[in-house]
Amino acid sequence: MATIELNIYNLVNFQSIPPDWPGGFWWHWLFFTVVIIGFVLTMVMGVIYIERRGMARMQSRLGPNRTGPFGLLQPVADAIKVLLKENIVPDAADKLIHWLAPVVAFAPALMIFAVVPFGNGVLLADLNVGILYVVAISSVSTVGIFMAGWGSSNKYSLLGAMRNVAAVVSYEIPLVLAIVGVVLISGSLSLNQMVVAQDVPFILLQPLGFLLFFAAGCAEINRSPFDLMEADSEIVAGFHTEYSGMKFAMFYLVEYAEAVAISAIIATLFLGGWRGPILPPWLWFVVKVIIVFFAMVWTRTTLPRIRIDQLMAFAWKFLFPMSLFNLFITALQVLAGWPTELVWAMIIVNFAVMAILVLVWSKLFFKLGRGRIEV
Amino acid sequence: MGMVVSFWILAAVGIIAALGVVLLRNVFRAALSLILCFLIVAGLYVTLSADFLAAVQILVYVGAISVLIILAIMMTREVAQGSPNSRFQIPAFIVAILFLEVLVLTLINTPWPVSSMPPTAPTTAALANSLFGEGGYLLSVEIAAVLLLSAILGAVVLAREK
Amino acid sequence: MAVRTEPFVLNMGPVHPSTHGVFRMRVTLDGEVVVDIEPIFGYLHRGIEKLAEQRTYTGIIPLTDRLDYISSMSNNFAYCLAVEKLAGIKVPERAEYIRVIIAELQRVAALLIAVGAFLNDCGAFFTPFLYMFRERERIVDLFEMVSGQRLTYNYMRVGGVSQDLPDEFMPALRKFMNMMPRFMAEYDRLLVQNEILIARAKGVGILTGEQAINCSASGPVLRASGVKWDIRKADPYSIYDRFDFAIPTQTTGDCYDRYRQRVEETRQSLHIIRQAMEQIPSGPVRAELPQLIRPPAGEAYAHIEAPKGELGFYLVSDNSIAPYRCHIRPPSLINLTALRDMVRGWKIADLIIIFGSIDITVGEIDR
Amino acid sequence: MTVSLSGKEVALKIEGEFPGSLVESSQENLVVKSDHLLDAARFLKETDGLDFDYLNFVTAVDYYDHFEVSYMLSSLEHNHCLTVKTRCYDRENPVLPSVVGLWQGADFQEREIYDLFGITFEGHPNLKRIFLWAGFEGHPLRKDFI
Repeated sequence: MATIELNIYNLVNFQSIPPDWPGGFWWHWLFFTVVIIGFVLTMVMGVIYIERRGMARMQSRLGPNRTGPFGLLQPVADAIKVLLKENIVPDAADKLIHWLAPVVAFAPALMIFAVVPFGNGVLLADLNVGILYVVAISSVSTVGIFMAGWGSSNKYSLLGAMRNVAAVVSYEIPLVLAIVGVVLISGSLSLNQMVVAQDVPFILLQPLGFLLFFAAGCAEINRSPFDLMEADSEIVAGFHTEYSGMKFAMFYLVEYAEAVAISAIIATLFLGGWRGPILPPWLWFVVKVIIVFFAMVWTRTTLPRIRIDQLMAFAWKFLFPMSLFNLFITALQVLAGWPTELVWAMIIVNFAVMAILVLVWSKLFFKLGRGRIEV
Repeated sequence: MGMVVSFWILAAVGIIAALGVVLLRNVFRAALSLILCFLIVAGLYVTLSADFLAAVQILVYVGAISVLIILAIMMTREVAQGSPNSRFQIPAFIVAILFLEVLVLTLINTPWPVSSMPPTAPTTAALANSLFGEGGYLLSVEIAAVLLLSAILGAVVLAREK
Repeated sequence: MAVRTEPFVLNMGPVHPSTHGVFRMRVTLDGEVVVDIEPIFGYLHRGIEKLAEQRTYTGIIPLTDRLDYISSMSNNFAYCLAVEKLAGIKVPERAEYIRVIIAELQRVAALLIAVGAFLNDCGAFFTPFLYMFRERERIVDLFEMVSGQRLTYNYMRVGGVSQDLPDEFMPALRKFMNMMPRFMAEYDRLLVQNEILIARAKGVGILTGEQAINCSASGPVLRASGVKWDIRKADPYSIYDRFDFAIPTQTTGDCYDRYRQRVEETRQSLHIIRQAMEQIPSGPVRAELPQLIRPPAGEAYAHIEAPKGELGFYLVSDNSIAPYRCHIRPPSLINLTALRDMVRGWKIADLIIIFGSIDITVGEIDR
Repeated sequence: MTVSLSGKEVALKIEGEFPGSLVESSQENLVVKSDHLLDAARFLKETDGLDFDYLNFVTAVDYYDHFEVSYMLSSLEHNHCLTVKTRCYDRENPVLPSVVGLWQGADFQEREIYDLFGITFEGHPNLKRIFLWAGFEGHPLRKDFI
């Protein structure tokens, strides 16, 4: 029996497994599955609380403060409320697809965490194609969004889903290209290896890559200012207009689980993941995730939303060329051996390059009609 | 044994999904089962310990190609009523039968060598070496890239209105 | 090779987050591009003009509150002016000043909401909206002091106002006036140079001056198109000829200009209030009038520059205690005339902000 | 201050251009015959010195035996205004020419009058009920509506 387990273990290429784990592989699997589900759900509740309270502070109001101390139980109350609500399915909806959509959307958001390290080697599966796996899996959740948009047979939902298609197809490219820079420096696709390689957080080595990844990531998961797939002032709520009750809760969960996932990926790729002094690794990780998420909340409260053609123009005329530049420069630096030897030179040069590129290119971008594609 | 079980499960679901693509009347559902089919193929790659290929399969086929298919479907009117019978039904049937015959004959007549070597543990590096390393296919990769670029440019030129 | 597409009809509203009430537009889309649009009204129709024919002249004032419920004071003001014109009533000096102060405060409050809602339509997640509401709240507090109400004030009366300003009003107003410049600077910092806002609103939904005049647009919509026309200057009512203020105008008439126009007008209103606060005399606040006003037979039209544009009341009297006919000229409805020309060829997201930049209140459209 | 032009003076000009088009004129307003309304309106809009380019409002009043429709016109250039009226004596099927071609601002207001008074405006591009639904019986602002 043990050989088979080892076989499967080899098949999916786990690099490291705690050697003294009692019962071996299956226990590891079970334990981390439970941990990940717990982690995601708790984090989602946490970030919802942070978003609501933080946003309230920025908008000079109080935010939820009645349920529990400091309103901490508000997410719980919301969850109970939404679960008890009636489940309404439109008459003309494609029932099966309408029902499946939240599930299809939710699974990938959870699966991403399988490769995110909470400590050195503390993760479900240290795939050596880790970051590729993340990108691949996160693109699956788009399918769930289409299913929701299509299955609801509502025109707003359809519009929202179509916007989502356009956005995801476009933003995948700068997203992946921004990751490639990190991969070049760390020399591995495994997330754990990437963290191990970060003696200096990659945000310093790859400032432009970080910006690109942050922007493209926000667009991938519909965070403001790129939230126009669910733009409430335009197309009501986009793909989840027709969802209610439990299924709506699922989409709500997906939205924040994806936000947490992207924050976790950013924290892992650019902020040194679980590494940090004094505090235990998992706490560092959580703190970094929350910091990144808070930046997203901040942009959400500050910026208006851009329009669909501007969204596309931003991806193709701004992020895409910038990410190519970033990749090229990083490749040169890696060839010269800077990441291992001249780290400080690389930091200075890369920050300078980022500043110049962003400034010059924004001027150029605005010459291109402020990103407007003439209709 | 675990591998065998997973292979059979994947194979069975894969065939059902493939049948769904062909037989489902609702084009949107057919597209969804095509996505399922792609995912199953990715799963089969995993059982063949081709992890990199599996990830790329999901990324490219599920993340991009099927998305475009679905977009095309969404633009189409009245899909939910099902596709009408095509007048090419009979010719298409004949062509499909011929194609199936060719496939079956090829499958039967090809000797399938089974490697006795254990699968390479991380395939990424091996793949990269055989593509870009000494005696690799660097030129072919570059030519493919240029071809794709020209295809993109051609598409842009075609789609651009005067 | 042109891509053949099919139009797609989308019903926006009556329940939609961005239609500012129960308003409906039947939008024909080509992809995301608006091909045609037909506004559909009447979801809030209460027949106020008909109701007014059965009420006494004083009894109509509460009805006017419910027209443009965002600027009830202005509605009161316009109506009272019309009755005063019809019956030839002279308003005491102090009441005129109180009316001007209150009307300008109301304008500030309404313009703040207009700007906030517009930015909300642009997709700023409630932050500007709540900022604007924070300031509006202070104005509403002031109104509560004078009238006891927070939305439908019912404060002005034919021949004056219902009661004198309470003692705590002036200090509170002074405090508010001292705070306002800081708030205005805050909005400017948050928004004026915002790249996304500029990219979204500049050049979008252009209404030329000629078009605006032809469509009888009024208020900030007209002035943002470069037409220098403000009823307070052109046809000064009440005591507006005593104050020194400018009519700001913009040049292009796009959404961004309409937004800037409203901000500039807020500044001018504050300027007027400051002058009125210094000049306000003491004295009675209401003319001596009989319980039931019975104007001589005839007709009168009085219009004011309400926050949304020219708000007019056309009253026909047959020498009874109720008007024979009471017509309301609603700026919101008439400003919408140009909407169709403004949005054609723009995207659905632009439709929302163009619509938002016109700034309507459905209560006034439907009446 | 917006100068309210004397109806009598303007009446002389219109009478000179289109004899017999006026019913009466007073200091405040002038009443045009309904079949000459469009001519008079175009004259008012396009004559130099009058230039009534802005239509403040259009409304109707029901006087039992006839409907009176008032147009208040302004000139932004000269800052003067004038109220023009016309009368419509047919109660069953009142018809008036539409001025939308001259002042687009009349669009919704004429629809409103059509809806609430039942006066048909000939030449209006989209004359449908505006506030009430298509099957509504009667016209609420008429005096004989309950």
